[in-house]
Amino acid sequence: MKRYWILSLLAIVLVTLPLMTACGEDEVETTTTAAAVTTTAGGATETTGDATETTAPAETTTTVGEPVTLYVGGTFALTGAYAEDCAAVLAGFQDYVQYVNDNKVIAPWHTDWTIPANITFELLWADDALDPAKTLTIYEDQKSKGMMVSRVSGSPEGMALKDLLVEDNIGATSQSTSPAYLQPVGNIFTNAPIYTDEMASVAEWFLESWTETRAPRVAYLTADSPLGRNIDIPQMQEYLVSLGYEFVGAQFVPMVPTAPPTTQLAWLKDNKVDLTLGVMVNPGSQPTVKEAVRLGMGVGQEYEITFALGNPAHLQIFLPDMGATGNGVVVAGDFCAQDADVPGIKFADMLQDTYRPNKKNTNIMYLDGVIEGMTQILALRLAAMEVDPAKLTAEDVLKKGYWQIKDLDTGGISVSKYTYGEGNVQGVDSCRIQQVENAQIVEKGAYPLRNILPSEQ
Amino acid sequence: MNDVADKETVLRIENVSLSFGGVNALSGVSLDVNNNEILAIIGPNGAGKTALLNCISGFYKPQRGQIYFHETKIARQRPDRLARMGIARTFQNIELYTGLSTQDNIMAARHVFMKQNFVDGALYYGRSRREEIKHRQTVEEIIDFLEIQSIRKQVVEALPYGLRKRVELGRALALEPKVLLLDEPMAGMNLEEKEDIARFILDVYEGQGDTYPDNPVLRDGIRSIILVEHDMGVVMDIAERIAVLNFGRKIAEGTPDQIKSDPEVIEAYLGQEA
Amino acid sequence: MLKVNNIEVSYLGVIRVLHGISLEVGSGKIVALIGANGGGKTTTLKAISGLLRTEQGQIRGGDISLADKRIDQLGPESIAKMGISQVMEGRRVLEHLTVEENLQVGAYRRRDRAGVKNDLEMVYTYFPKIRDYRKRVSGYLSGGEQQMLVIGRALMADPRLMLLDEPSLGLAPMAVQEIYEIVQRINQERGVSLLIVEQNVKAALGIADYGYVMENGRIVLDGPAEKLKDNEDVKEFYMGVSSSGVRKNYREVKHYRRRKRWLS
Amino acid sequence: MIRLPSGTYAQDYGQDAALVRTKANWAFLAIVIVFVFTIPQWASNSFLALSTVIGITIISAHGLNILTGNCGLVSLGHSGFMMVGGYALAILCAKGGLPFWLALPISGLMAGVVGIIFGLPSLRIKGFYLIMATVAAYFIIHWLVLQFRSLTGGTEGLRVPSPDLFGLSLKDRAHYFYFVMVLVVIATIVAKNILRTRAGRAFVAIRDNDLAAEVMGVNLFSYKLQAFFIGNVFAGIAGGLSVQYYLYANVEQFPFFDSVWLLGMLIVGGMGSVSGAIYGAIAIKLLQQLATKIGPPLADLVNPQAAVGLGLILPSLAIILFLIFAPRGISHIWERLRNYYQAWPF
Amino acid sequence: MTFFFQLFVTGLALGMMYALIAIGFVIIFKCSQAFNIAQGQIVMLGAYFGYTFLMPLRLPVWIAIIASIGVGVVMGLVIERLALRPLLGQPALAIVMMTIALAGVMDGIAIMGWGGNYVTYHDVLPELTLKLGAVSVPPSSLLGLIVSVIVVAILMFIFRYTKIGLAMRATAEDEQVTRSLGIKATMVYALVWVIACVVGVVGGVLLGGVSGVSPPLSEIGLKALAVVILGGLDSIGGAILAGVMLGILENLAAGYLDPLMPSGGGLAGVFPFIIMLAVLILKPHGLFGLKRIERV
Repeated sequence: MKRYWILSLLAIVLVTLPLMTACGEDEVETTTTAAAVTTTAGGATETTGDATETTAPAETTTTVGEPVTLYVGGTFALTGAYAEDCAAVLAGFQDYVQYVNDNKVIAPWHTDWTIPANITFELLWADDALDPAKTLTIYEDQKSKGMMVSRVSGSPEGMALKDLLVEDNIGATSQSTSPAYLQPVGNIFTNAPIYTDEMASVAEWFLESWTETRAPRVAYLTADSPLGRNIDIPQMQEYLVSLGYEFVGAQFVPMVPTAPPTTQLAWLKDNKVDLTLGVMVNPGSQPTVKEAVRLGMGVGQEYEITFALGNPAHLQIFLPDMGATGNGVVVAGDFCAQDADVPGIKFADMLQDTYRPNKKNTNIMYLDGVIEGMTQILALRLAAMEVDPAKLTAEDVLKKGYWQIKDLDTGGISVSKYTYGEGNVQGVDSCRIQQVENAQIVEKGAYPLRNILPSEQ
Repeated sequence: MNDVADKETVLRIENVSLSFGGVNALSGVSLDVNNNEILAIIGPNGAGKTALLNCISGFYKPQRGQIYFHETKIARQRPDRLARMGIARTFQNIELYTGLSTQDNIMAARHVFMKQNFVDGALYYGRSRREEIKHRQTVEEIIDFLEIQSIRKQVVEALPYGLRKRVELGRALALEPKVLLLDEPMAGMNLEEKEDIARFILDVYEGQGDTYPDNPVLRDGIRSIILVEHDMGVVMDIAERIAVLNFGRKIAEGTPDQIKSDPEVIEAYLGQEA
Repeated sequence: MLKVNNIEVSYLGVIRVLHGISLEVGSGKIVALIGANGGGKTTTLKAISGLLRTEQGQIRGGDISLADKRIDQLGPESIAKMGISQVMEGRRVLEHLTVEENLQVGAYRRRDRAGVKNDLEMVYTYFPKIRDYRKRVSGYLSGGEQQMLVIGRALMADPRLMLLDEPSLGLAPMAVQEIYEIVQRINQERGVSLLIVEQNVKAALGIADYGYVMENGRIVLDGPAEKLKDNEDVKEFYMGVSSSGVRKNYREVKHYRRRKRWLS
Repeated sequence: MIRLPSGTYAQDYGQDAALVRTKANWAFLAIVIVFVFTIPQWASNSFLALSTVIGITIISAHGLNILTGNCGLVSLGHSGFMMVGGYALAILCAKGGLPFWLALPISGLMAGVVGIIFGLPSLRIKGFYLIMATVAAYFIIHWLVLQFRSLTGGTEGLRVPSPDLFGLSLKDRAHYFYFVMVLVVIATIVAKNILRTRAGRAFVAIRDNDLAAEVMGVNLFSYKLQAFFIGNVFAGIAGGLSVQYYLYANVEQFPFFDSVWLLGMLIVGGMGSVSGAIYGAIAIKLLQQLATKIGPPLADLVNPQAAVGLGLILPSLAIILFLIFAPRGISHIWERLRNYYQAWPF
Repeated sequence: MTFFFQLFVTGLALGMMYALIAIGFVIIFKCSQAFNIAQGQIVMLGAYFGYTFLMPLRLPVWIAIIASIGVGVVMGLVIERLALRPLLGQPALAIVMMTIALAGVMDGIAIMGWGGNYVTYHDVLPELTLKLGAVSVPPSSLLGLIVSVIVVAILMFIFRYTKIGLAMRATAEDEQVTRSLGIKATMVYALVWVIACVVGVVGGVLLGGVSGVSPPLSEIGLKALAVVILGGLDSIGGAILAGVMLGILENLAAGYLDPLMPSGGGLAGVFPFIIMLAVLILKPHGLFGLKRIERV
């Protein structure tokens, strides 16, 4: 009997503990939000845990209104193939929010875009584990805490939230560029060109240096995942053909390969393909590219072929591991090289030096965290200038914030300046092409987005 | 006790042969099982007794030969179909529904008589409830007959061997069979338990008449029983007829007295003592 | 040699199956343990061989000793090492191993290669039938042959004491006779002590020196085999012979049964 | 076996077979139902969302319990069959324009039919072989969904219109919750009653001893397929409900590991017990929720992904502990406790 | 034709990898009737350890391999002692569930310990290149092939010709009997898990070298399970044959059928399962499995 008592106790604890955390959150908001990584203004307003009407003495004399805490953040997928990327995004978010709280300005190059001293930002985040069900719970949770902007981590999660976001009038940022966000247009604001447009840019760039008289042969070599399969649509094929390409077919590589994709590469060779287009062939793309080189395939190899990838197969991830093996690989995207000489990169380096001096995050997606944070805070700032910050609603932030964002400069991180508006959730208008040459990232230029998959207006 | 009147053939086994992996388990066995008799099948281990039972109950599909139940060909039929035709059996190594109680084990056998369809059952309204109660009545009578009332709600897994054998017999009875196949019902029992089982077998065979007026099988008895058993005492006492198998062949068939004195049987099976 | 002293055994900490069993097996003797089913005979054997532990059983009192060394606290492996070999009920051959491999498993603990080789020959001499099948997968042997194989396997461990659990179970009368003859020979020629648990009282007492009768977890009667064979109660309840000396007919068993119980 | 408090006697076989016997039972049931159906009144939105998800999971777990707990056919493909139901509903509603109330049962039936197809090998194969056949079923379904892009939207997934029940909009989260809970109650009653039907007895017979079942006249083939059908109808309805809840169908909504958690729920709750399926679903879902809750502080200590690791480890550990210490699950513990209390003060 | 041979050779190498992982399952199943679903996770953790030894710690390759074997031994002992031994004598389903739960725990550990990140160690393992005409054999696969052959040879020897091998086979048949004959069953079980974990970890180190490591790497375990089922649960030879067969067929399917599929294929991922299901319907015990000797 004793054993059963212990067991039942165990069972009761197992059941009640989460139950308590689950239903008690409205009442014990201070503690739970405090648990969520608080990035409050240095020293001054430690009591930010309280939701809206904190009566803690505002220390700064320049305060115009009551101190207000505004929440940014959203969900992050810290598991699966994107775990590392999302962790970097999170780091970027954390550092950027802290910077804004410390400096009350959007960015060093946007010093005129200041933040009222009474506003502090706090980051809310949770891991959705790439699970739409979880995303939904987290979303409700964050909404109940008063979050007026959000972010989504991936396409299925975004799709699960899309209608809710419209219904709740909440605008969300996302680095994920699902075409589905564009038709019908919702409230998910993306900051990267969608993959089809990136591939179109690559195709245009490739034609510029095509000297032979025959039509170049193009094929997809892409990840066997929702992300990778995004480009496999009729409009893309039509566009390639219209440019003068001969379309050969598609090859899909498992996201986690258990063997080098020799089969797929052999197929390309067999079909005399000149250019491949794809998204994130595999994480970092190394197994594929390395095997290609071994098979004598690539730029300047015995079998001449160009591998092109779309963001987020950033060359930066790929380069340290591959070095010269990766020579000739092309990536289309919007972010500059991590060592580029632009204000945005310097800003990011400064953030890292200031806020995580000993554990610098080297993933390029750190930049995305900074940019997404910047977009969210700018939206909040714009809205807060129109409406009393204490009475701000999500709808205000959407209509008076997001929709009014014009020419947000990312300090050169992104090739274009972001402009959003009603019915325009795609912030960028051009796409950057980079190529590996001598183990270095070389910029090849920017190409306007072709909107292969036009958004419904 | 024995109506000598009608000795109609119930089960006719014709020239049945069965082999697995090159080993002949049965070769050309023919045997008639009649109404109003207890037929015993004996023989050394591995002689094919269980294999024959398995052919009759549909577990093994004999390569050659045919088995007729009345006039129906039943060799190579599915076991469950045979069960519904009226052939029930018990196993050498008790095969009960280990996780269920005695009552549920026997109730499970009433399965074939239940008429309710799925929707009825899912809602459990009037008809299926009445039906359930009717079957419970039958099950209770069997429990009563086998004197296992005290273990009605006990899970069979934990029951002693002898009682489990009895539950298995009860379950076979609940099927209301016309032919009952018993595979070594007394193996591993002591004298007293053997006596009990022997009594139950005889009672089942004879029928209990008015003691259980509503239960056809207990009332009228099962008039054809096939018994595979090693205990010669039991076999000689309660069987009307005995068939002897050796190396998959039938080497003798006859009354207990004939078998007892058959030299081939003595040499192959009984040895000097019997 | 083996002394079981007043042991109590329970399963799962609750169900008591043995209530103070004491018995003794002399060196080179054959002892039969007979009694009703579920009476605890097999449990007694398992308590001796240590296999009880693998079935959540527990010795709660008393002790067991082999040649004055206590063994009731040891695991089955160590007990086997001390020279007790159990032949479990139900002919448990290692089905997919060949006959010879089965026998070699029996000799697993032994280090003397020559001895093992000799004993292999010896087993084949006792059981000439299985010699012909030495390379055959044992699962395909007949029941009698399997029983011979498991006895042979136990013999390969070169035991001082063998525990046989129902060697006649489910075997044809001929096979029973054959096995009992060989068991007796093994006892006489190799001096192995034997403790035999049997339902087949006639066969067991036929070769035993001494016998114990067990009921409901208690020893209710014991004595030299010759004497037990003549005991009226044993005759009536275990051998089916009525007091007049004639075997009872199963057909004559009445619906109400006269039950005599020792101790109850 | 339900043990009753002393003093409760069955007067006839009908009473003996009744599900709810005592006043205390009724009272307890009433409390639970009142508690559940007032959740939208007092609970936070996120708790409401969690409760809805738990409700959907319970329906699915009932299905797996019929298949695995009652019929003994272990399935690791259950989330695949949920996927079938989910996509069936999405296609019927989005492409076929069928009303929700009609599409939901059809999606259940679709999943059931697909279940039958993948159940076909079950007559000849058992145990591990069958487990792997169901794993194969999951991956094949997953692959097919991605292949038939024109129908399923491929990796993009499929958007579903807002649910509408005879003109009553279920878009409101609270309304949808009520709807799900009503279905949970129905599913529970059906699951409980199935056990007493002809089919239910056949299932249990097959689970405990398929050999004997066959000799007792149970048509193994037919009943195994029936088990696959019924179990997967539950899965299909759960899948449909979850798609309708997110207004979106995507393969990533039905990950392979969900099948594992569903089996885990049966272990933790008590294999073969209807109430066990409920306890198990609640326990595992709450544990996962707990992992998400304590993730952020842990993130600072370990790494940002810690919550995910914990989300895997906590429920797995619960399953391991239950397997070792209480293999019959919460429902058994609960029963023991109740008996203990009923026998008090003895 | 070159295309065909290229597919064939790549498939062969992949198949050997499957076989290597499958052997881990077979060993455990053969001796303790436990169906270890976590074998893929053992491989994945092995790859992570391989990474840790080779990259951050910069150990020489051979020391890293030995260290990995050490990890495998410890892993095997811990799993057997803490998770499997308490379940001795429980029904098969309980053991399956245990290994499934172990898979969850191990996935969790990989995420907690390494952040679930995708990590690589490309140029560390020795490169062996082999070219057969126009067909080239992937170097990492060649290494896998060699290691697989060695491991299989060692295991075959142990099983056939050693006493401990006999003990393992005997325990596989009937634990109680072997215990009563003086064989320590718990020792056999521990040994079996150790062997399986070592095989898994070594396989993981090799595999990680090919493709990098991230938690989903464990999914290869499910494919290897299909191999095991196909080969018959308890046949090492069957696992190898089935592994090679599936590897080749999977590759050929991806090469020739994928382009015909409505949505680009991706057949490689499911093909082993499709074949497995088809074979199961025709031959319920796999292609090479022992048919259990059944006596009703």
